[in-house]
Amino acid sequence: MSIATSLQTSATPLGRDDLARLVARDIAPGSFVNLGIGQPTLVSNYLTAEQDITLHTENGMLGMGPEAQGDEIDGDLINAGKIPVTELPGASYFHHADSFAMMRGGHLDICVLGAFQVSVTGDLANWHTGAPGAIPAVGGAMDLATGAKDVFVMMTLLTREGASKIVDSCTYPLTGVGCVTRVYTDKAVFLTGPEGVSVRETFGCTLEELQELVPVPLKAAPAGG
Amino acid sequence: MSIATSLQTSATPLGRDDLARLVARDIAPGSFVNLGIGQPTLVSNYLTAEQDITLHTENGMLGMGPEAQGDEIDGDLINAGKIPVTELPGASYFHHADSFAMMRGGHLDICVLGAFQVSVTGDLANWHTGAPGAIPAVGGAMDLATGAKDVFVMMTLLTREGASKIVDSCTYPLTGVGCVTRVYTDKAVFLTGPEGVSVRETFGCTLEELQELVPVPLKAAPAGG
Amino acid sequence: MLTFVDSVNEAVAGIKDGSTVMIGGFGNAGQPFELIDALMDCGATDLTVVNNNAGQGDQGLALLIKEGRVRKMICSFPRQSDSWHFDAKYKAGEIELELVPQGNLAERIRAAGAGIGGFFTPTGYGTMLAEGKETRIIDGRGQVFETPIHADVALIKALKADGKGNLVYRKTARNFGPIMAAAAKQTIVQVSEIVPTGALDPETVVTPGIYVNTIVRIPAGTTEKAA
Amino acid sequence: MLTFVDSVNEAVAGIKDGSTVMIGGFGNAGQPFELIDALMDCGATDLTVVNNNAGQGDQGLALLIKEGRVRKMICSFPRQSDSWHFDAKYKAGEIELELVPQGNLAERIRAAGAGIGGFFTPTGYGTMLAEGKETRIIDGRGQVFETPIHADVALIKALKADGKGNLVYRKTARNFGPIMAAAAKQTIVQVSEIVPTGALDPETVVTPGIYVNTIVRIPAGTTEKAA
Repeated sequence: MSIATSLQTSATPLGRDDLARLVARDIAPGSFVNLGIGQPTLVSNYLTAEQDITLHTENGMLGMGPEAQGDEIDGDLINAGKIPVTELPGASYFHHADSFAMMRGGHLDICVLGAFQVSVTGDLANWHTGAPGAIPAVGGAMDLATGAKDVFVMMTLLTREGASKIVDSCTYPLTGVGCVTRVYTDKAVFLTGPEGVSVRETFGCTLEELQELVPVPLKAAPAGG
Repeated sequence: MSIATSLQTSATPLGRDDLARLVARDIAPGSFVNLGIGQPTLVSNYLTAEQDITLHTENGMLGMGPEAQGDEIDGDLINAGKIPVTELPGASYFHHADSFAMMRGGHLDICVLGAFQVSVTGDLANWHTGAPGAIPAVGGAMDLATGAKDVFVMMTLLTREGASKIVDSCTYPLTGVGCVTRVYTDKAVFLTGPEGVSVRETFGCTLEELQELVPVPLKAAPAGG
Repeated sequence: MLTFVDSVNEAVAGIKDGSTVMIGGFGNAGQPFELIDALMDCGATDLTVVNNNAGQGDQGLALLIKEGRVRKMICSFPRQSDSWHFDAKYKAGEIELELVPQGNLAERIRAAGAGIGGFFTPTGYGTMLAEGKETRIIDGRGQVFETPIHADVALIKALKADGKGNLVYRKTARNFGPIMAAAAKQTIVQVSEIVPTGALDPETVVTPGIYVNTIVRIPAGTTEKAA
Repeated sequence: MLTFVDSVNEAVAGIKDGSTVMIGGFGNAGQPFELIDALMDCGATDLTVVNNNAGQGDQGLALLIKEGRVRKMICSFPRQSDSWHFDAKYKAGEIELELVPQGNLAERIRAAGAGIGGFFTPTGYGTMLAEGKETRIIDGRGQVFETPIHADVALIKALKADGKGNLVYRKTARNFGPIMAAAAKQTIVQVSEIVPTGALDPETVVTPGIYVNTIVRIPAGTTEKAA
């Protein structure tokens, strides 16, 4: 499998910020993007003005700017994570049904979400551990998962216990079926979908080394994937 | 049937304007009203400022004013009959789905429509003669018929051929089932609904004389109906 | 990707034969006359057209119908005093008609833009327009199942656009514009004015730029001919 | 009939035990804190509350829950770092939870206001939140049948109202306000400012007055305590 070596684009695993930079680089110019809450919001730090990306927040805004600082903080202007943000020129506000219609109607090019698990065919589990007694909370995750044209996941490849989050079939309760198209992890970028999983690049490991960590058969993605 | 005499409130049948005046008088203060197209729009001429009625037009406006005259005419400001109208203080504009959501969601107090036939239980036929070769056109009639809290009909009691338009069961294609609550005609005001038809008042005829024109059993409505 | 073009012909150049085309407007208000004329000129045929009406007089949509370019009309009110071209085609069996109550037309277009697979509504229940459709009783009311109306292209008219494609409309010319913009794969807008990004108050944007693909400016006044 | 009242207590006085109450807001933005406090004071109990969350900290909705006044929550995101009152009631089996994806929550509220009897959506298909619900495949996609959420009362916050009850909002504080106003039989609004009829541009009204029943003014600034 000599192709494996050529997949490696970094000598070390990627940190959260490097991963965010990579996702940002992969977003096509002019895209409309939702970055969910938590880790994926780091991506906004690496979007360039040239990319002209418009950010959507599901609580009713297009054209969201960076996190608000100091005097910019306005309790009426927050993102889906309830963090004060700013407004860019060309922004617009709309109510919750219009905002989710935008997501659910397939108008967003990309959403970026965290995950507990992603299956080889792109099933996503990111809302509920299913643990007895756990109080479930779903927010907008299911709408984003089924609504965006492309669903990117950002996560560490392994749990703290060392288990792969790329799985043959999710054991956690699903957020959406067959919805994830790409998974960005610290050790590799995976493409998922109806044809199963493939690896676009690896970070600090070869495909063979990656295969030892992941319990499903891996193959290199075709160039340009 | 001595009660019949007391029903008569006019010595002669009512003309279109008198009928419009009567409908206007019966609209409760503060109501939101849609007057459809054609004859019912005459009602707006008789609404008083004290009534504080807000008119809705289904092409996307609340707070419609009188027909535009002279310099007021603006091609971007028309009613459902495509006639230039004016805007009153406190008006608002919205798109077609929001406008019909307002109607269909039961928020309008009254709509006033014309009709070919109304059945004793309030079935309405006003959109299609069903004649072979006729090109059907429905517009917003079915939405108004099913959406408003009260549906009033304004029509002549008889066709040109002398047939009653109040019928046991509509022979023309229906617009809505059991939706009409009152029918204002030149000869009488009828109440319709699940309990059947009754007569609130007559114009230029007694209930007995009215009964001769209408092929369904009539009774006087309870006072206050 | 949003593009600003210099002519209506350029704006509609990508419309293919067999497309479903939504056309905004109610009466003359909000009708994109120039874009319809350009659709006429561009030659696309075998079209399904979604509009409240089915053309009036000898212009615009009526001409498209006269020339046999419209295979099917989806509308609420085809029959008007001056809908002679539609009437003739319809009576000759040369055009298909899907007659839709106006509120169902609006809600079905909205459903397409909002990703709704279908919905139940009381409108039309018990009438011939519900014949053959699924019905059910919900909370004691008869309701009819209606499906979304998607389109390949929407041709609409707005008052102003900014550099991000955000749109505002004018009075009752708003009508079908916002929902058609969201329901079509490709939304082409003629506006009276293009303003700098940032010039529209974000609170008052009616159609966010995400729903807009192509913008062409037709200065106000030049569009009055058809009114 | 629209009424302007002088106090939040007067505004909520008609709310009955057993009511379904929608409460606007997403995070603190758009939350009608004063109206929620008044609901607490008025004593109404056995409530079903519709809100995106299930209360935070020791105030507002969280207090209502703590005091056992909420029989059932319909929300998308009950669990938060400071949702301890809900958490305790839930674990004790003393509150019912209907967990709804946020987009379904919004669309179901919108459906209630729009007279839609129910709709199919891909959201939640194949997940435990669709268990027991009707599903069908539409255009190759699995979809779930969802029903409208109606309410007896909506408590919302807007920026300004005019004399006709027309409302405008501010930035992301708009969120659930407009759809809740349309979905409830009785809509009670706290605003920062009441302006004369005619002072709002008809193009920019977000909630037309037809959806509003009761208005109370809470001057801006006084509402900041909870932020």
